[in-house]
Amino acid sequence: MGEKPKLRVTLLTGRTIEQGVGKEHGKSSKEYVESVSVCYMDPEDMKKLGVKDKTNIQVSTAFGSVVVKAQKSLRAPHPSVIFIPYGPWANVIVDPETHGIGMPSFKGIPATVEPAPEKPVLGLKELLELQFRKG
Amino acid sequence: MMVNLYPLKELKLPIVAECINPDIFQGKKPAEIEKLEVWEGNKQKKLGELFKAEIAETEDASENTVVVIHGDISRVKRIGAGMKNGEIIIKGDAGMHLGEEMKGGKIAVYGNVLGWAGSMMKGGTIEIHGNAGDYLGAPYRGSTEGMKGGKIIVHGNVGREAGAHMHKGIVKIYGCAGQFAGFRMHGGTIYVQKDCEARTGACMVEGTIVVSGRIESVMPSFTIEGVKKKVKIEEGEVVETPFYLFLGDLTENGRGKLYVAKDKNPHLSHYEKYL
Amino acid sequence: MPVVKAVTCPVCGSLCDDIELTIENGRIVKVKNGCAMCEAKFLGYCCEHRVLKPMIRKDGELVKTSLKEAIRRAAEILAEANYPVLYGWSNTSCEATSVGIELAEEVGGVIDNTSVVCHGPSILSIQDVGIPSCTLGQIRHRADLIVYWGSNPWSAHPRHIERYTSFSEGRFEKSAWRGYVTKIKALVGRKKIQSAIKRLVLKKPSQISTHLEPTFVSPIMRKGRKLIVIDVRRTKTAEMADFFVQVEPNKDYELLQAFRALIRDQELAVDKVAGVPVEYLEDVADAMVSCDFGALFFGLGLTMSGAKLRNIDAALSLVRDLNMRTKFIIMPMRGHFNVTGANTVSTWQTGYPYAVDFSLGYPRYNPGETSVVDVLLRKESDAALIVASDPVSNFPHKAAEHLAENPLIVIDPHMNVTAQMADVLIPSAFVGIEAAGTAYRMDHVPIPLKKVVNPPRGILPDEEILRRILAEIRKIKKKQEAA
Amino acid sequence: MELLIRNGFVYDPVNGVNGEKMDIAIKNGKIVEKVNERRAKKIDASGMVVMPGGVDIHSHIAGGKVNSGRLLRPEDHFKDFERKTVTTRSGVGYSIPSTFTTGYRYARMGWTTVMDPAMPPLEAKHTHEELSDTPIIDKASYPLLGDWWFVLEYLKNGQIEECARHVAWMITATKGYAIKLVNPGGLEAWGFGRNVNSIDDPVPNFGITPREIIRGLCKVNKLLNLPHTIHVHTNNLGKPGNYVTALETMECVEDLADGDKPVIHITHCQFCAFKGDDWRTFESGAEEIANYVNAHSHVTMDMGQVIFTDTTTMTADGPFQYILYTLSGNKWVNHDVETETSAGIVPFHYRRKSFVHATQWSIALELALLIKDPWKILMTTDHPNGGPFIAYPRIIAWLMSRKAREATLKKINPKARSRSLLPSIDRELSFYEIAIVTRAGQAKALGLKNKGHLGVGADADIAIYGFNPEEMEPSKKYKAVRRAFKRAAYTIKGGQVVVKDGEVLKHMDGATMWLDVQLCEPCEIELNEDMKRRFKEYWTVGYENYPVTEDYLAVSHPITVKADV
Repeated sequence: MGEKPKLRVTLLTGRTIEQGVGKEHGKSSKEYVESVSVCYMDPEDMKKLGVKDKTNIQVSTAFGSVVVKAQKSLRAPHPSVIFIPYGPWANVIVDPETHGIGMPSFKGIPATVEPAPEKPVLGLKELLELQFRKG
Repeated sequence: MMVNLYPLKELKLPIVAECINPDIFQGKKPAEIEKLEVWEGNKQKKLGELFKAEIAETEDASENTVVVIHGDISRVKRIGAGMKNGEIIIKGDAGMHLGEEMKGGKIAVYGNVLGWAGSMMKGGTIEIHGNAGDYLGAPYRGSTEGMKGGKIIVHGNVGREAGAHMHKGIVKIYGCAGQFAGFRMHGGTIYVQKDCEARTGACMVEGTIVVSGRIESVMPSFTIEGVKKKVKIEEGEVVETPFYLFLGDLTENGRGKLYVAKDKNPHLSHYEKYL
Repeated sequence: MPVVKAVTCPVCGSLCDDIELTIENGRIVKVKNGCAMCEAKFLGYCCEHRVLKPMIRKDGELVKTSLKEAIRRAAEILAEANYPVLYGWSNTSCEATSVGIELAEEVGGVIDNTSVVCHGPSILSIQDVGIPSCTLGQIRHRADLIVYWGSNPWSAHPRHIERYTSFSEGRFEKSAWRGYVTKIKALVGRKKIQSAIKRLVLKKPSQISTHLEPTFVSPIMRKGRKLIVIDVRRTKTAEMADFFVQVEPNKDYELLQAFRALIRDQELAVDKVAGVPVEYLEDVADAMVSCDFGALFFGLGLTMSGAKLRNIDAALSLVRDLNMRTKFIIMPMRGHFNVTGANTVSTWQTGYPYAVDFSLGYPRYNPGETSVVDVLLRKESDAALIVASDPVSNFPHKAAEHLAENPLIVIDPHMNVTAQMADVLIPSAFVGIEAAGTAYRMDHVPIPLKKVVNPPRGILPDEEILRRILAEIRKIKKKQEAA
Repeated sequence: MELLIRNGFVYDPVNGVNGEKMDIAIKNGKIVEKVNERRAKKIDASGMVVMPGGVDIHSHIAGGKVNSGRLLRPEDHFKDFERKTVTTRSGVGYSIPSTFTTGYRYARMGWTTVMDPAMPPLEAKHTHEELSDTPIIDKASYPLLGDWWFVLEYLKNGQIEECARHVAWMITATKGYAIKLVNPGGLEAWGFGRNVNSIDDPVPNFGITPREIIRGLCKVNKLLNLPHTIHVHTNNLGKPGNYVTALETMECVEDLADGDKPVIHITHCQFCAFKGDDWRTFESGAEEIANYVNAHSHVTMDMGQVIFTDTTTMTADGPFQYILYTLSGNKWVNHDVETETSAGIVPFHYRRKSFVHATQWSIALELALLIKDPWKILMTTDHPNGGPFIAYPRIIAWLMSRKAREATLKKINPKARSRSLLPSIDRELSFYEIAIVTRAGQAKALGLKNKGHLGVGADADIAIYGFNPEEMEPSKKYKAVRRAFKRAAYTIKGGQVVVKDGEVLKHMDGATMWLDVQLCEPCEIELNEDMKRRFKEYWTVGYENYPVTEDYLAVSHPITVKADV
């Protein structure tokens, strides 16, 4: 396990038009789920890690860890910067600290990425059940 | 006199209790103290519903009223707000707005405190033996009325914007400071013994910040002025080690002084070429 | 088939009010003039994820119930609470928010809207610095320099550029569309143009180029509009720009302060700021100083990272300082269609734009203390009402956890993630489609929202549901007082 | 509901009643000849002053600008709050109170009608939403029209009647009450960061001068038969030497006067009565202004009194607010509105010890006391620009008592004191004159037929103050005057007792008054077609979504006006 490649990156979360459109279809819709359980990466970074487009990766921060699908970024180059759309998957790993202003840190969080071919991307229901007692 | 306060239960809701103030307690009997009004969540309560008050007459007949609170009161806000005399000792963690607009007297906390401790302070001393939250000594939202006097000592770390808008007084931090220590400072002194996150002294106009540890970065809108052999923090406290002296913030035409220990900050050595 | 014109789109803060909807058998079948998100909303709002019956949690499961019962239960939860939070409000009408504030006052709760996790930091810095701004038409007519900083209108506000900025046609400034097309043509040829046009989600290109022939000749020499994009990634908006500045993540503050120093003609003692060579910054600063009318739009790229609110402090100060040299304005790119309205109503009724705490019987405000995420992180609340929002899928896990532990009332048209955690779920009508009301555009212009179709049977607008809950709470309180 | 107010000392200048002890009868919200004495609810007003409810011709209480001021300044109101009670909503106060608090605080002082003087037409809905949330008082708002592109273009082309039709449309579409001009021409210039410097300085890009705009809209106002005159915030406001501009502004419409009927209202005149070349040579121009006004009958004005306090300045005069920002270094909001107007906000602290501020304080009082006819000079603070409206009782005391003025004079900047004209003025206003400057004159200038008096048929808006003029001399007991006006013994609105002993008894909606300007019908249709065609070019909001519909008004009170075009 020790040899598994790991990349130190900066995590951004944010809006995408796919997420925006998916949201209007409803939060349980396939469109929405697929649009927010992904991680956009610089192709060079993917090469370094040895992950292919649409394969599973694990993203971890000081606040949690989540499995999402890697996706080649069309906005490269942005080495060592990864992007996950707003949503329940991103929330597992964002920094809740508000620094006394009410706003958690949704962007610019130190994170690590590693390939996770053996781990599944959880569906919405599973993800919520894992996190909350209700649902 | 000495007043001991013991929380009667684990406090979960936010509590506003500006009545916990030596000036108000002075000369009152426990039953009178317990009748003072506080808010627990959205319900008005008597202090006695949350705390048991006991008075221990002290030997020395000085007029000083000392309030000792035993236990975690991190949910209790505005303790000692506006106090002028006396002393508060908190044996546990304390809530937000501790000593807000304090004018005199002393507060000591043997634990951590949340945000806005010493906010808008004008006089007196606050000593925190644990960590302090964000906006230590800073003004209320939208206001530029920062610390106008007094002294805050923190033995642990502090959050963001410590000493923002400070005009006078001193803040000593023996741990690390978060971003924007001394933001828009107009006077007074901030001393950070350990490390500082970025943007220390941003938009400062006057005043002094001394960083003895590592500083993440110096703002591009500061210029280097020289290297000093030692820096005086206050009467009787001098740090004897070489410091870079930066002036800023240029964006505000400021002449604030930012001293950064040379040995701890080799990443700033490139500034020396400008000397 | 009836066509409804001048419909306001209830999606983003641009609040385009030129949408045409074709209605057939009480359903919207065609959307004209809208962007992809607008179409998705008007055509897809009535999908299978719609909640059609009020629900209550019994033995851990959500089960259907009557509206009356759901309202009674919701009122009980709020009336009993010692520190309830009432959150959401950005995707509903001002009228609903107004009732929400009355409700919060009645139950002594904390009322907060979604700006707390988007442009709340912007508001905090406006309270420190102020803000030189204007309405969007002013930019259309006059701006010859547009800057988008940490904001990607292509994704979040698709028609912003076309309606209000670079590609809009004004009295003193003409659209830069032609220049953009020429540039693309030179770069990549015809095929890419088509896709570029598609990407912009605009009207047909022919319509654009002939759109609005100028009826008056500008006495000002047209210098042509310039577009600058500053971001951590080369976004789609960045591809359209005349200048693109790629800033290192979390370093926007340094860059902004560097610009502030540069426009004061001060020398920087560094070669690079935030990864950008100073010479390049000097060029951009020059463009800012020498324009006739500049406009800086900023997004969550600034509010959420690094210096957070102080990024905005610096941006506001930069633009304020630029007014010593020329005309310059700045505007936050507000996300949800009525987040500005939620702030506006809250401000006129309570004095404060969000994070208002009524627990002491009067409005108190201190984000960081009275803001919903902090209240949840400190586990202070003991009940929650969520209206037209989905905090469980937007808040950090730790905050969402306490929300799910609270007795939770959700008013929403959809079975969103928060709704799945609800103890009381009351379905509502879509404001701007099935219910009328007022919304405020990102530049504070109030625009009416239309009711174009009927909601499903038995479904009420947020405003009405909230009124009923409020009435029920007052009844409960009267009973308690009598007892 | 019948109500009988007995035995008060009644001051009703419109009807010539000067402190006579008499009864006032009320039925169904109106003042009537008499009521059934047995059935009517009785209020014993013996030993008290009875006046019509206060009227405020110029007070920024609602709309985008006011609300930006609230948002800008949490530090202004966090210590001045009002708790929720069984009858009233909670809120915050100080210089820019929240809407509920605004209504209550006016009512507590016995004011019942307030005019918001600056409504950007594009954001008129916002103004009306706030007015509807301002309880108890009746209100109205003036759309800002002096820099509207339509006005500039039509006046440039000499098309007065076309201009009038469009102004009529706009007033009705925005549910407005009067034509407001702010730094005419200067606000359009501010769109590119410039200004105009005199009434003959051409407006960039439009080839028209402020003089032409002022004269043009004055003519339009007459063509439309509007109840109020044009309401003018002059060019060069807030700049030393600007009393000349104020004089020129009044002179430029002298020839348009109809007999004794005023044709122009110069608002917050203190701010445009500055003499001197710069801030060092700054001095009062009140005497020159007063001399002019005393010799002419076509002008009314209001004071714009400065109060020594921390307040929030806000006007549509964008360039002026920018200057105020550069002078003070305080935070600054600017908000330009496409094709129409602008706005600016700067917090400001007026200090007794400042030469300029103390002189400003003196100027407003000099104006009020040197202008002989109280019907021409009305009491305002230009809330919140000179200070919050809750300072009215202090101003009343200064006007009524030389002693009160001296007490303040003692505390102000010595240079300002030595130059002040106040020590040379003995005049002390009577309750009768106070009733004119605070209600009767205000209502008359506004053309509000049912307000500001207690004659039969008037709205039963009445204030009763606990001060006995038989027992006390207001000039000596000015502190008692202040107390009496601070908390009315009773405020009656529309025949209902809403305040007793300074406490609000009732949360009720007041009406929003607006002008339904009726043109010849064919013109109206043509106008609409024309407007539609040009709407897209000028604004970013569609024609259909622009007008304020009546449902934005909690209580709509249209006033029909028949125009001559």
